[in-house]
Amino acid sequence: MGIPGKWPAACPTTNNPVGVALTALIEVRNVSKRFGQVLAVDNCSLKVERGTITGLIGPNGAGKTTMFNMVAGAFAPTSGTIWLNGKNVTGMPAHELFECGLSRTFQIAQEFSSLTALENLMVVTGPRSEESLFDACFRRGKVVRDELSVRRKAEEVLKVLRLTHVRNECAGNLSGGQKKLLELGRVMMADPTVVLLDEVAAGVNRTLLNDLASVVETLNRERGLTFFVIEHDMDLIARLCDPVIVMAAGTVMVQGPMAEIRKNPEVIEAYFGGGTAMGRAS
Amino acid sequence: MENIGLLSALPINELVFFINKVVIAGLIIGSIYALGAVGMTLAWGILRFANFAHGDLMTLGAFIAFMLTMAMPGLGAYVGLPTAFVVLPIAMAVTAFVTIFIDRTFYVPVRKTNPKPITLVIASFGVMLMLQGLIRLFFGTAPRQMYVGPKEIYRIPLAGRDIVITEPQVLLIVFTAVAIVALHLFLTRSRTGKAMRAMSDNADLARISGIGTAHVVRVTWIIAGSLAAAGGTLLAMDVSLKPDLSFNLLLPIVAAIIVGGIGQPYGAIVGGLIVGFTETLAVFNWAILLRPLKPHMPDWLELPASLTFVPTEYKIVVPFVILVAVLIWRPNGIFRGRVL
Amino acid sequence: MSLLSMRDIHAGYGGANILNGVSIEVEAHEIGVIVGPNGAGKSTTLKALFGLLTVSQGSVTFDGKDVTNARPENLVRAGLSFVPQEFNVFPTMSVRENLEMGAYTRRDDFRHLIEKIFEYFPPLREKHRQPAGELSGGQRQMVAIGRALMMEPKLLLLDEPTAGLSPRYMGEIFERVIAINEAGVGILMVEQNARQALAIAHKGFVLAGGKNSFTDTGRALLDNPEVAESFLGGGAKH
Amino acid sequence: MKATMELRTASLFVFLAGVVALIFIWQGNAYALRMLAEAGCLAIVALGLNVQWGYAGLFNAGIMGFIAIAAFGSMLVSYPVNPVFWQSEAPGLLLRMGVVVLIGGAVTVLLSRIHRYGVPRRIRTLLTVIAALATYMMAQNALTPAAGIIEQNSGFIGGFGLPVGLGWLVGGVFAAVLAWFIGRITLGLRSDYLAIATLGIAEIVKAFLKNADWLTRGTLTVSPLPWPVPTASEVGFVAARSAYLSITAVLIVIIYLLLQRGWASPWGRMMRAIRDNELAAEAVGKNVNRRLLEMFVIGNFIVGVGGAALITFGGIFDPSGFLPINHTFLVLIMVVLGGSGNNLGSIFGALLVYVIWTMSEPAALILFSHGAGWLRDVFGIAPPDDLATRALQMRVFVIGLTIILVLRFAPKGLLPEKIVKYE
Repeated sequence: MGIPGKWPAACPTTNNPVGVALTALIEVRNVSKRFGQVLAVDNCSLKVERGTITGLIGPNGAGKTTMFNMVAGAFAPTSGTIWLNGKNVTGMPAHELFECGLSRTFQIAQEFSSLTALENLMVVTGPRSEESLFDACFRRGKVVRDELSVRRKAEEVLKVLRLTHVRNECAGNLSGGQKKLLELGRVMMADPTVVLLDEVAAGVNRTLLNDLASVVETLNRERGLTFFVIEHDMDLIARLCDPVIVMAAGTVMVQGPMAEIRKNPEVIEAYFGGGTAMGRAS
Repeated sequence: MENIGLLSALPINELVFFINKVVIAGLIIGSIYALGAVGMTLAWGILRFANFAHGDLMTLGAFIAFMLTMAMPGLGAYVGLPTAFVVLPIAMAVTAFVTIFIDRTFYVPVRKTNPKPITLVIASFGVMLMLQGLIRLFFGTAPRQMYVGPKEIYRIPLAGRDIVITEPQVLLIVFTAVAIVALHLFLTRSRTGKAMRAMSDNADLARISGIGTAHVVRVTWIIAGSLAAAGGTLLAMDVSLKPDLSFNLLLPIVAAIIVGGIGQPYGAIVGGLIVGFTETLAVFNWAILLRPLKPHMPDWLELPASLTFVPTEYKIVVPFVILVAVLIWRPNGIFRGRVL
Repeated sequence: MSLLSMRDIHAGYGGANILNGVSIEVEAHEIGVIVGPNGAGKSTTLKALFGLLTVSQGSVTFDGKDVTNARPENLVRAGLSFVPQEFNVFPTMSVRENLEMGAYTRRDDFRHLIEKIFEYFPPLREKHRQPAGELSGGQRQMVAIGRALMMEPKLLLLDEPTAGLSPRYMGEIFERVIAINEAGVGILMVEQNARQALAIAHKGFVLAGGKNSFTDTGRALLDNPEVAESFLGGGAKH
Repeated sequence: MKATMELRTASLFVFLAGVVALIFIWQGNAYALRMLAEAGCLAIVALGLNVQWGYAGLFNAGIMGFIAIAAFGSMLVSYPVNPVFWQSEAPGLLLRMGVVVLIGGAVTVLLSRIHRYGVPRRIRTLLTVIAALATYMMAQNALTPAAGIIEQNSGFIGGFGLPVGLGWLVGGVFAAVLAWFIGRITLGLRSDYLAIATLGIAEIVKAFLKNADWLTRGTLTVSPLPWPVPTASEVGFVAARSAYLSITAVLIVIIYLLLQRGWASPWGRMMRAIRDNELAAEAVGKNVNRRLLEMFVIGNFIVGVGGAALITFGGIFDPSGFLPINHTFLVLIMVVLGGSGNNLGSIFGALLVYVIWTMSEPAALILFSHGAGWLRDVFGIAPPDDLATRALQMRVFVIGLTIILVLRFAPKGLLPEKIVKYE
């Protein structure tokens, strides 16, 4: 299953102090995030190694969504630094992170409703967004060439995701599952170095979940694409992710393969509801 | 009253000039903006859209009061008040009814297609144009006087100089104060008043507490319409009645709402006064105040004839600058209204 | 005949169904608790019961009447009251006004009820003039529960009442829930904090993947190790 | 689906052509040509608004302000030179004021950046505000003497006597620069805030043009504005107006073709994507705020060119002649009725609405005179004397009603946005 060619990454150069180990693709160092009095993330550090599918789990209120959104550039941390590919990307907005090769999907699929499925993919024109009205009007040749390559790539991605039959359908009218697949298609169009998957299983039936998981596995295996997955569905985490990072009360509790995590009494207790057992004579 | 003690020390002429030109003028225009803003902010908070036709509701109310005054010119004489003020309650009631009619026939159908909020704003532009068209159609465009007889002018002597305030201005200030107290009591004591504040705070929670939205929306429009009519009429009594009386009120009123925080009635009142006073201060000629200091000043610093922040014809700039400043630094206003 | 019985409920947010056959039974004066891993459909079950989303299959009967897909306003009159997890107070209104809004549908004098709420939640008494938005998380939750109690419901629905609270308030909220239940109000509570919730539950319902996985008394579920492990998946379904 | 769309467009335009032909017959060529020429200019303005509203979803309620500043720019460039002004020392004073504004502005911008070098934000804001006020006061002091001299002896600074076409372009640039400033302030805000901000700026621009007598002769108006084609006095109304109409027609065709190319190109696709979902657009690498600003500037450049053409056709630059109803809301209804997001729809909307707008005047007059006659005969009530002016107001009501009807029954407009499909 051939995946279309790769565009050169074009990340804005930021300072990278010498001596930083370049193994980890994403590195979060002593990051904290405070919303008013609530300390959602408390001096937390974690790494996402290159080529892995790293899972991030934890009970509600553990701070995993806040951590995920900070890595995805939704908002900046109160303190601490975030590194992508050896570059300090702390507080960098999402569209610049995209140019550094970071793509993301959303828990509730975000599609361009009045554009067709094909155009939803063709919006992704590669790392640097250089569309201009001047080119469209006066440099027809360049535009036609670019359009052709983007369109061919989009058609291939639609074929891989078995969405070709809805290529001219407005994205707004697609089913929930098709919208999720389309979003994954946008990620494939961007040829990123790392993909952040935000609760990909939310509101998706079993068969479609199987398709999504197999696409992720194929991209990881064939293209060495790194994934950072935040998820509630433990079975999907078990199938896809190694290692799995467990967050609780704003910091990383433990990290390791899912089989170990599942048996770790501390993790079970964190999920099952820690704090003093406030029993009652039944 | 000869000048003795403290009074003689103060530069009387300048102080009285300041009181007339800033304190009274600011209070007058501030009250008008407050009356206009309170109604609009309640509707904005509860129905989640800016009703740009609110300005023309004020003009409509003024014209209804004008018609009633022409019909019964002598009415005021019995009570010793200008007729326009006596017929005000009727004008307020009629305008409130018209407001509900507008909502039902124009806003509800558009709202049925559950559009983006901006579509309702465009609909309110449509209603604004219809109102402007009808008002000019029935009343023509010539300015008119709300007063049958002469306007009474009160002079309060203060050490040889007079503080000047006309009767409609006194009525305006009194009416605004009464309206604010009445609204406060309504919003804090009555069941519907509290339900309105609840709807403005959290519409979903209000619904599952069993609060009927239709009833609350109807009362909101009644308050918005009647206060608009009051504001329009009192302004027309102070200056004169023109069809585009209220189009240039729109910007200051919206500025007042955003300063106070959307959906916050108290914020709108304070916001109205802030915009009113800032406007009068910006066009006030400070050079006059500096004149008594002239002897003590070094002569190289020649005192320009007029030293105003903004020339009077640019008065409209002031609310716009306030609006933009608030939107950038404190978008939800001083009373923590919602950023819609 | 149980106070509330939800049988084989299928429901969702328009897209794929999240609930695929959930059944819940709660007797009068009982504390029922719904627990389970995230995305198991806990909150969706409460929202389906309270008419905040449409039930595509299955039936809901409350106090002997069929209330499937009834509107929230009518359920409020039937004696069912719901406390959402977030945005559950009127922030600019005072504590007392929040409680009064709870009794909006009542025509009789409810001042004695407000006194009763202050007995359940003493900290609210001296803060009754303060806008609810300025209170701490725990106190805000008390106001939200108080508002719901003003309707003297037969069954009180609580959606994760202790979410985001400090341990001190968590314990206090659980104690209050017991006191309210002992005064005769049925409770159906969705809880993240499974251990503490099951400890006070007469009946516990563990959900997974939108279906019932375990149903038993609170104590029995606590003693069964399989229940805790099921929170981390691994197909411990029977 | 595609076929019915073509048929619908064709039939609508045929219907419109029929109506215009009727008007030619009824009102005579000169009147009809004037109407068409003005409708043509407004079509360009509508295309400009469609770029902002249809492409990017930006609701601009201050079209009047952009038309006014563009008309001023075009008048400044194309009006003949005023020799008296250039001999007096006024240009020197104006230059001095310009220098003061430049230095003051630079200092203010610099101060607003110092928070990056460790200066706390609160002090930074205070200093910036003080610097801005100081610059404003100094500029005011430098301007008043200059304005005084100009007004006394040379009336106003006059123009540069350059060709009218250049005037229109410069007018468009003026509008674009104004759009850049407002966009920087308000684009981060919600759409109804942008509506309020643009509504405000339009009134401010009008107030400025009305009172800066040294610049625009204010209420004394500037006329005759030079035409790009021989004027009516030289070749008669019909020929002059048809020549003017042909120029606007050419402009419309050029702008339409360029915008159509943009619509289906990567640039157009990106804009539609941003309009649909800013969050997702940001996530696929589009700098949303910069692009929205770009759209706001391009859109208002086209509005400026169209506005300059409209006012030049009128021949008089009269600042108090700019009315929100005629310039902002009329154009808004053209785009909303025509079909936002569809350039052909905007052109059609412009022609149709302007026909309704102009025709409702004679129609209302006839209606009212009959009505008044009937009233007098049956009830003996004398009609009000200013009947004619009042009949005009009927148009304002009709336009308001049309907005509501369109929003209710054809929210997507008569020619809705075409979904770009690839066979």
